[in-house]
Amino acid sequence: MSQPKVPVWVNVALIPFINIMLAFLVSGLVILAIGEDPIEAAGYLIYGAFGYDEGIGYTLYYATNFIFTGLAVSVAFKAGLFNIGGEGQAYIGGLGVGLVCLALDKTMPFYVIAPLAIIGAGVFGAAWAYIPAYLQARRGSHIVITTIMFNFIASSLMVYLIVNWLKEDGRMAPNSRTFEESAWLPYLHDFFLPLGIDIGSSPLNFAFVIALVCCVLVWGLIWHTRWGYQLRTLGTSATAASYAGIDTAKVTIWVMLISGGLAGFVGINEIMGVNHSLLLNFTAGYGFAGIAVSLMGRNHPIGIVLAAILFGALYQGGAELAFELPNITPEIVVVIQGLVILFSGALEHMFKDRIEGFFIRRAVA
Amino acid sequence: MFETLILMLDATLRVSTPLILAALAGLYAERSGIVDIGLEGKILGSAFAAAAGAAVYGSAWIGLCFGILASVGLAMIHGFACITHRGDHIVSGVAINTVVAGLTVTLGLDWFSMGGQTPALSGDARFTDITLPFADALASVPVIGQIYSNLLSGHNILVYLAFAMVPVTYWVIYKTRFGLRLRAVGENPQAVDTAGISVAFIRYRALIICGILCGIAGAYLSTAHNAGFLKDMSAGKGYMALAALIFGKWRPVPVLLACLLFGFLDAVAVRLQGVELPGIGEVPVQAIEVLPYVLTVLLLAGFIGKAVGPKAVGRPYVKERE
Amino acid sequence: MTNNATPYAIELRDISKRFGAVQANKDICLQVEAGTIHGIIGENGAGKSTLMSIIYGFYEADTGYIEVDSKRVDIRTSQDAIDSGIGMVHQHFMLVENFTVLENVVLGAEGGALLKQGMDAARVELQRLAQEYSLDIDVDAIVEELPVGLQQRVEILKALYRGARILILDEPTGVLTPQEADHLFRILKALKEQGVTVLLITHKLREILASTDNVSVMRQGEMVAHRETAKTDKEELAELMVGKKVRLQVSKEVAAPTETVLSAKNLCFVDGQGVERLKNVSLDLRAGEIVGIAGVSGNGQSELLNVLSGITPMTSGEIQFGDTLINAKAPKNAAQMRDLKMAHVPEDRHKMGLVTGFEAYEAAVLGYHNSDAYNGKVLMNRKVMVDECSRRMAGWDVRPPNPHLKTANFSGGNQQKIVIAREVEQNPDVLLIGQPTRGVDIGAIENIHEQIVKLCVAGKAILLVSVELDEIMALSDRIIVMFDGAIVGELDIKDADERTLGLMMANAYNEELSEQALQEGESA
Amino acid sequence: ADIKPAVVYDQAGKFDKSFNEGVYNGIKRYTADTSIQVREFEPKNEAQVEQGLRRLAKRGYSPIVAVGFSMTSAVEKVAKDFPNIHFSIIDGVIDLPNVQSIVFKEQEGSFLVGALAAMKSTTHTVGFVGGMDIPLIRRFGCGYEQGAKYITADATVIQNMTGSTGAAFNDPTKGSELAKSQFSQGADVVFAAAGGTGIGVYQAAKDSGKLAIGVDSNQNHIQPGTMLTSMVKRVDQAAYNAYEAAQTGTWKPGFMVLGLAEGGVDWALDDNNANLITDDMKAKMKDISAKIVSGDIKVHDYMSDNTCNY
Ligand SMILES: Nc1ncnc2c1ncn2[C@@H]1O[C@H](COP(=O)(O)OP(=O)(O)OP(=O)(O)O)[C@@H](O)[C@H]1O
Ligand SMILES: Nc1ncnc2c1ncn2[C@@H]1O[C@H](COP(=O)(O)OP(=O)(O)OP(=O)(O)O)[C@@H](O)[C@H]1O
Ligand SMILES: [Mg+2]
Ligand SMILES: [Mg+2]
Repeated sequence: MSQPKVPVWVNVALIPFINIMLAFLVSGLVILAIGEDPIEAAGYLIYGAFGYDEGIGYTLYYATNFIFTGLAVSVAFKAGLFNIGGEGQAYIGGLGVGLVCLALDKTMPFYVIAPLAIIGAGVFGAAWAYIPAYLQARRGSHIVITTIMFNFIASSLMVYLIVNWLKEDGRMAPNSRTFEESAWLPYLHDFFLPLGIDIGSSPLNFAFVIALVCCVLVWGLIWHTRWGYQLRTLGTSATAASYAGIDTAKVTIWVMLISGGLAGFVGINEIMGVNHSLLLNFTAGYGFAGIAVSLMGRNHPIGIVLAAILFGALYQGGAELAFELPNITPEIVVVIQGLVILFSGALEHMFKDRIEGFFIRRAVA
Repeated sequence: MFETLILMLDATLRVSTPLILAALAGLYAERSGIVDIGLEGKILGSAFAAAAGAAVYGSAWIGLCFGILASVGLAMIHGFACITHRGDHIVSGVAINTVVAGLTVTLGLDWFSMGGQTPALSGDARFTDITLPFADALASVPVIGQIYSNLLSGHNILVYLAFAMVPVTYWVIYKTRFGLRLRAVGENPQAVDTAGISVAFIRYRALIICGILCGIAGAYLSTAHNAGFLKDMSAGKGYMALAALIFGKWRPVPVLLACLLFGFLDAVAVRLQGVELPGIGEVPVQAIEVLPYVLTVLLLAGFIGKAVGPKAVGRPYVKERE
Repeated sequence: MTNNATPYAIELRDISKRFGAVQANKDICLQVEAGTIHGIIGENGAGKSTLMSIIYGFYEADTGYIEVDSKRVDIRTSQDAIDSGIGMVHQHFMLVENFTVLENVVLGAEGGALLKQGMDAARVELQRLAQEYSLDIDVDAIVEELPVGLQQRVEILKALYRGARILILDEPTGVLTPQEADHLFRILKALKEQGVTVLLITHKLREILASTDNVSVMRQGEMVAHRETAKTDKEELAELMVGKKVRLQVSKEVAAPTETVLSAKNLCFVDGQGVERLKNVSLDLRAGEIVGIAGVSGNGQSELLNVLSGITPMTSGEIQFGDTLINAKAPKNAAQMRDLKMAHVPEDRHKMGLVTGFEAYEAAVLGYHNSDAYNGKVLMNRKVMVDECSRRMAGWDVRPPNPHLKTANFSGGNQQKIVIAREVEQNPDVLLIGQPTRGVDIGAIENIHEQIVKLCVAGKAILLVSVELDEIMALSDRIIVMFDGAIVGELDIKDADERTLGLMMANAYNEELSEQALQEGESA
Repeated sequence: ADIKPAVVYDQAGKFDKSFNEGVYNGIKRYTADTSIQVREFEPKNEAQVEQGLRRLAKRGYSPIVAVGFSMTSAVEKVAKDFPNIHFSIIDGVIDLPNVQSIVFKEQEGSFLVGALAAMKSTTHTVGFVGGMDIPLIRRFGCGYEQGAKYITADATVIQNMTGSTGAAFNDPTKGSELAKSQFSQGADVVFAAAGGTGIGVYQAAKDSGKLAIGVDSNQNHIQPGTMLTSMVKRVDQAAYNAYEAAQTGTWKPGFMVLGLAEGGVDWALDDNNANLITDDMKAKMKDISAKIVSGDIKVHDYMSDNTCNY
């Protein structure tokens, strides 16, 4: 019996659209409840995110983080693993970047530091994912719980390291010293200005390009290599994987290494691209937002880029909104983010089943 | 030395109270097969609602009711997603935590214009400490009297409630019809369904209990332990309760012990800040802070015992595949 | 109870049920006389379990209604069914494994908000039932520690404890030895004498003929015939079941096996729970023969296949495969075994043989995905995979021949062909085949059987595992019987008959032999 | 002149009951006095600090008051890009021609409240609960200790820091636990220099019947009867002055160090704590104040050498 098929656009476009609209609708109600006009709010939000060069720059800068964490969550998800530890992996990834920059910025030129810092981000992020991955693969401990625990451990570790070892003497804020410019990732506006293109001054930097490259690499990896084949097999059926002679423990571990590495790349954007020093809490929830991004983006790199831009727009537009309407805090964006996770993740079947049912019935009739 | 110990244990009781409540809440949920990573969000939501209610109506009890209502409401959203719509439990929990983190601040700012905080509570708007009978009279009796009057007496009612919930939970889980069904539904929901019992109804009831307990935990934070709501005031307590739940292997008494251990570590960490220990030197507070998480990971990895949860936990109960 | 206006205990009227695109039951009508044993037969997937689950309130019918004792009843939940005196023993047991027998029995019938009284009362009642129907059991035993036969007993007790007057048994003998099955049928007879109506679902014609009063036949979701058991026979029922005349025998030459290609010695396997699943299993496979493994499912056959194919590492023992020696110290995983030219058609194609989310061409390289043929330096060569898949689909008559269709969307037989084609086309020396025709419709069965025979003729060594004795007997040259993880007997096909195999499967053959010898000695 | 003033609070938000709220009060007062609206911005993360500053600068807001040391690097960057906009940073030091850096001699105010605490203490033990463990907060602690010892030479001063991150300024639960632990060690007056964490300290003091000292703003009203006094740091005044100076054209860049003499720090006496303070104490305080202003009492600044050796 071949089953009647649901048109592709339903799954790829219609259902995510309905979910996000629902999230917006409920957020609109919240805004209404606090006595502001949702339409006006949406106007500020859209203007802030896309209305001017600098705004777009900020949107894409935030999107860079979301691409990294979104990819991180989705790579693991493709292999059937829920990596909820992106936050901690990003944090430790930033440590990797920071250590490389602090060690080399005085002595080495940019083209030596940059690749090493990128490797540092990946290796540190991956290392932080390795332990939960190892424990899941070899000792059967549940990766969701262990990665949550590792988020807390990462945050304590970073406090300890930064406060006790890396903080610059005499500085109040718990930051390392600011890196020399040789360890700064170029801003895109600095890159474009000599070409006669003014894109406004924003933190958007070269990490965005790295993020896009990662998307292509992840896409190729998942759908066009034997490793991708193995991880997709494992993600759909663990028994089929062991039948196929796939070393599931090994796949689990390296998938988590890739996932952790991708999350760690947030450090490139934040530490090397924007803050130019190692500081506390620069991950600011991007790791958790990665869950929403990968859900929205249906675990496909293109979807993830789009979802990341959407979330970047929410962050940037949300700041603009809070700036224009002081009654609204930027936390409204966190509410929207949560609602997106709720509707397109937890409640995905609510509409999906009905809509698909509708199309199946139409196909049958 | 003995007095210090008493005071440390006294602090332990205060700090572990929300953990105990939340971990027991998680116990009901997970024993029924629902993973509840949203404990954190429920605590936070209830802390906010309780403080808001107490601030507006000037009564801690009214605040408590608000807190419980908010928390049960969140639990019902979790149920709606996970039970009715077979959603992923983890995703639903993350969603709830995220929404609450944003919503409490947004509403708080609008209602109280204090940057997301609630007004400071005082008087009847807070749960105040209760002195047990004869506590003052016995205070001078060495050891026993000190334990009684300094350690056991002088907590607010929610602390006693939390500890009372442990035997109550034990009784409910192991000695009642509801408990039998609850345990069964977390192990094999099909068996329960074919025995003529509604899986969904049991799970919803478990989540309501979970909501109530988290509600009390949240109200404790904002109206008893503290005097008002602060943004993100749950500060990971929900996750730590989850860790305690696993550490206690989903059984009431071991869970209590795990909570006390974690609470004790917290109380120690507060007091060890910057203190030189003889022979060890200064222990970084962070090292003590992470101990509960590290211990739980070690347990999960099977290095100290083995944690095996209810068999059907986290798996949506699907009767008909469409 | 009203006096018997009609003698029917239960009547179904126009019951229909659809799961998504599958019409599992269509306009089903059925009348079951009170106090009889009524059989329902049908192939895998005919809709038997679905229908029974509707009676038991587990599923709700889309249309139609049910009458119990001539009164229309509204059964929406299992509780409604229980209230109407219906009990059911499910195909897959519905027991809470880490509960005691007593807890399982009282679950849902606790008799009060507190457990104590209910449990005490149940203890007494279970004792009574045990005596009445010879259903002895230790009520304080933990269910997962009981053998399957006893677990089934718990299910029956559960139903009786709830006062079931109508008892549904869904394929109760699938997990039992013929001798255990006989015991079950004796119990059913006793129940019938007490006035209980029994609905017995199976696809084993033998059991139907031996123990039922009436029989109904289902095919593809429809009820196609009702017969009085006494007035029908095996051939008629088989034909009704599959809708055409079936040839129960495969035409097969006597094998001419040549050299030994695989030889396993003292294989042992202990699972994660510390249970010994394989006990000193030794066997040889020779080129050009089919060796059948018979046994009730769950007696180590799956583990044997998994160990031989490298999916699970053995605990001890060794396998000599061609020039390679494999043992616990030098294990080979499934991929390495494939490299040594071993192919494996797994028992469960959904969970193992295929990845249901993959397109056919992807599933068609499962296990061989690392082979140079499908890979460039870094990327996989999609074109090669698709072309090869198309070619195989044409050769094996897979329908529809679309390499881009999701594997989930092929029918069972076609899925099985995709799996068998994949394994066979690698030209292996040894082929392990588990349950080749499970869930496959009859047309495809013939086809698959022919292909297996062809391979044997082509000189492959084939190990066939099946719970269908008929299949084993039709295909094998040699039959090995497994019980409780060990080999308990081996027969050449010309010495094999159902009775002997049945006794061996229950590990009762040797006892019977010695008993016979004893009797003979006495009489002499 | 017409000015477009603005303020950027730090991440604790303008209702932290102490530091930011002090600035907020100054701004409220300024708006009430001049009916000039001040544009306020509360950032939620690192990136938004800089973004907010930039946005305000772009729209021509000046002067922009930045609240707190954590804003230093962001202000530095943005000030470089907008040389025509005036920035005033409180508690931070930036050497740029368009930035005014306002810092306080917290040690002097802390000395005063330390002295008062010691006068009030019956156990000769007083406590100090700091927020985040940074030199700035140690400066409070050091001054406090010095003040206490000035009155009672053998006084015990128990010092605890809440933590080592920004969160330490907003953790009342921990504040209350620390206070309780200090009470159990005999302290009967506790000074909290810990932002929002102080709320928990004051609550604990009230619950245990001890005394507490507030910080930054006048916090005497939070727990009347429990609050012995507050070490006021006139950040409100600093903000007020910055706007006022800009309005009158007298705003100038450079460092401003506000001590007791300049009215930048003080101890608070109002109705809420009047009956805790005897006339004798008042007189003594007055005397100490005068001595500090005159230089007879030299209060050690922790940050001058990162030690508390006086
Ligand atoms: N819960 C379900 N969701 C979707 N489809 C189902 C479900 N249960 C059964 N089916 C489908 O309905 C059809 C009838 O299945 P059913 O289990 O009733 O067959 P059966 O006769 O009991 O077969 P078997 O002999 O294998 O037990 C099959 O095609 C099956 O795949
Ligand atoms: N240097 C000054 N320049 C202008 N006005 C001043 C100055 N010092 C005090 N004032 C005025 O005197 C009034 C009383 O000052 P006081 O210290 O009581 O402030 P307050 O309203 O209690 O603030 P807070 O709540 O921060 O303590 C203030 O409202 C202020 O307008
Ligand atoms: Mg069936
Ligand atoms: Mg005042």
